[in-house]
Amino acid sequence: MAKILAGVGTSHVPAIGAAIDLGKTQEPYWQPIFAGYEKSKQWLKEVDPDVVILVYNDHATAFALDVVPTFALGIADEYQPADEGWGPRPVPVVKGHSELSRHLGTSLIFDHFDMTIVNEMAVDHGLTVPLSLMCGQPEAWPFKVVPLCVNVVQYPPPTGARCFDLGKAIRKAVEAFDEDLKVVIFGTGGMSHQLHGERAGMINREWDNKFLDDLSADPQRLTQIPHVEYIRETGAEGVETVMWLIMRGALNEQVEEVHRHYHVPGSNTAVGHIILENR
Amino acid sequence: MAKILAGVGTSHVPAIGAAIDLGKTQEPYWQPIFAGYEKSKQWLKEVDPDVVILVYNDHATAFALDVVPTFALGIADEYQPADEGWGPRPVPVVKGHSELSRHLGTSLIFDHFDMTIVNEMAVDHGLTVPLSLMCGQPEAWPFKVVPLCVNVVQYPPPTGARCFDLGKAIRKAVEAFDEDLKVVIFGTGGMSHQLHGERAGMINREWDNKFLDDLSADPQRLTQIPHVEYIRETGAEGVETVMWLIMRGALNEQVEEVHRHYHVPGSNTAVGHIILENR
Amino acid sequence: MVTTKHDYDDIPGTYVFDFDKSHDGYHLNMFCMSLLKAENRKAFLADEAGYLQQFPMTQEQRQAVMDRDWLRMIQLGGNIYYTSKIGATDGRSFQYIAGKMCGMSQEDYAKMMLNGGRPADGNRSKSEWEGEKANG
Amino acid sequence: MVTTKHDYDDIPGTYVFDFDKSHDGYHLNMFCMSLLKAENRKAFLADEAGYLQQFPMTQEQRQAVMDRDWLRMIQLGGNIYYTSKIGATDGRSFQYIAGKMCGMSQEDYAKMMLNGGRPADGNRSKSEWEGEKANG
Ligand SMILES: [Fe+3]
Ligand SMILES: [Fe+3]
Repeated sequence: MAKILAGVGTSHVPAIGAAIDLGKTQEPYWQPIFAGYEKSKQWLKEVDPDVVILVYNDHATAFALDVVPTFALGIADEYQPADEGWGPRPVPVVKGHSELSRHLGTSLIFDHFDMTIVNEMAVDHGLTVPLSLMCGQPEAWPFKVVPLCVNVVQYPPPTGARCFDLGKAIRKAVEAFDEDLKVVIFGTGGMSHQLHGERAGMINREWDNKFLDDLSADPQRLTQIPHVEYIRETGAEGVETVMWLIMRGALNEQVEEVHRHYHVPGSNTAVGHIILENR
Repeated sequence: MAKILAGVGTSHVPAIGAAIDLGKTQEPYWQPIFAGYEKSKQWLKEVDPDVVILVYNDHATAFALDVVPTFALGIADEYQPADEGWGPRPVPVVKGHSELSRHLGTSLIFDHFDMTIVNEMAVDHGLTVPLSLMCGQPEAWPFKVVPLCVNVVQYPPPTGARCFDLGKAIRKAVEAFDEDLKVVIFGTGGMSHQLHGERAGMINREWDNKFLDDLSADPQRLTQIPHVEYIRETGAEGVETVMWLIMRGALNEQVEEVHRHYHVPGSNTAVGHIILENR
Repeated sequence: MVTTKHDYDDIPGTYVFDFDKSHDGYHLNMFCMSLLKAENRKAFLADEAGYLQQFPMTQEQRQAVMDRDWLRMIQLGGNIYYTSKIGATDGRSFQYIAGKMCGMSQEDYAKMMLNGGRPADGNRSKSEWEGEKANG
Repeated sequence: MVTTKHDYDDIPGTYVFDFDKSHDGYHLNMFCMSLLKAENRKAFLADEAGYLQQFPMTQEQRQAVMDRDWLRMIQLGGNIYYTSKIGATDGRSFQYIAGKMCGMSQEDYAKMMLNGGRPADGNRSKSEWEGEKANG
């Protein structure tokens, strides 16, 4: 039987990907960000998952405004790193676990989640930066990926409660999958960021850290945070942190926080990161 | 306040569109099909809706297999009739009610329906044939349209229960819209059809008519019909009749059947049609 | 490859287009989708084998297309809403294709439909078909 | 046009990209999307006004693009993930655009970020901004 062992929350700032690709990780600006992922890389090597379910959002790359799915689940055998305007990132192709994806898609639709099913899609920094942060620069990614792409660009994104429930349904589906697989789920995006308007650059360290605290202490509170609070307190684009609740919903009620990292700035945003193990 | 007055169920066979466009409606093969819509055209003129919410499916036209949304809601100002391979149907452009659509989209996402939002989309026979059947060949369609496109091509479609609940959420949203609008909702597609394989051409008149009976008599039973029963009893593509349950869910518990029409064959399928008024 | 059992496996002469079929037939169906454009239809008819090489389909799928083996296309992951675009390119009616898939001439198929279609009785499960043909 | 009130209307310096904004900014944003391709970036830079004519945007939107008025683009329905593609086409960093939108030089903006970013205190509601500038 497949089993979800742990959840990872992490920002997916594009500039972090550029810093890695250009070999700048030891520069003074970037070093403190990457230092916070050293333990995580080791941890992930030890857990050695077969599959990562990677919750992220696309940033005007694979999807434009013509068709905007709330939840898009990839069921392909592989996903090419996208050309976001200056050539694709020099990272390995992302191998899918199509059988698990198809099983998830069927199970979720019967559980009344109105999934958009994607047979072919390029993946942008939202998906590949978390892989780089957690795995470094390997020849090939050390696990297969099930991409779950969430709309957080065109308001309204799904509510926190809906995201949490989707996580629960994902867990149920994974546990019904008839193959021994070690699965880790990533929730990505956030934390504080306002990327536009006269309020650009807003950061709310206190709010972000309370959110990180309550991922283990009181996730139910987090599911009740309305979008307007994310926007007001952490910036308009900070609402994408809602994706972490899909990750959290897929874990046990009780989890252990085994690592946390928080740093400002990562370009225009706060960089937040957490690892939660089921116990 | 906007209000849903009635629901219409109808097949959307492409050959019916061709028969209209080629002026064949009085030919012996087609005449009995169109005769069943004479009363309907009159009825619709009398109801004179401002907006029709048109539930249909796309048939490998606007959507292919790369990205398959379960529920796609159009929020555009207009929708062009699609070129399905032999030029667009010679019918008027479909004018949207963008404000109502946007209101519906927001309300549905907050009500935990994971809508795909569509800003631009061509509409195929699934949407335009019901318009032709119900309105004939006017210079311009006499109402605005909110298109709701449902995946029934790639299994699994949404369940009947989910469709019914979506109908209820649509009704709630319509009734909260701050403008006096008369709204009618169409559920289209079906009834019996198996379009592929060695069992092509299967028709189940008895099952179809029981379904039509229970739209007013026992809609709850219909919401519990599993996909396998639609497929077994009415043909693999007959499962698209599930879309009628979105229409039914948007109506009162008690409805009056004011018209029914059933004819075999319409090309490869049964042609079913019903009009239900709220009371 | 995990082989899942489905509640619809027992239905005869029916190939439910689920995610497994969609996965296997993806490039075959996307080839069909390309035929929505007139210039592609022309290019396909002018050089079928060459045109099909653009799509990473299996050779078996390409052969089924060139043979116009409508049933085989479905068995190999084709979806009828897609494969019927090949029929349209050939100028064939949908009833022609439907007839071919169930081993009937277009005339016999059309007659069956005029007589009320293929009955559900006798066509609900594979056991009803064992040793006999589809009940038309 | 129905004007709806939103719970986020009171947040200062913030243009929530809701369906109304998305509707009004659709063609502006789809123009930006076209800049993902190198040949389109080249064509745009070679003849901005001509290139923009391909897209059914408002003249005001076209002018905001040609003026590189980053804040105005947002006010006219642009989304930052889209309009930043114009910045990338110009070879400008994201921080340059961000600074422009809040009336700061790139250097000052970068310094603000290094010092922990713009605080939430004083920037939560429009009433806090009345009569004064954004609290940076
Ligand atoms: Fe993001
Ligand atoms: Fe249909």
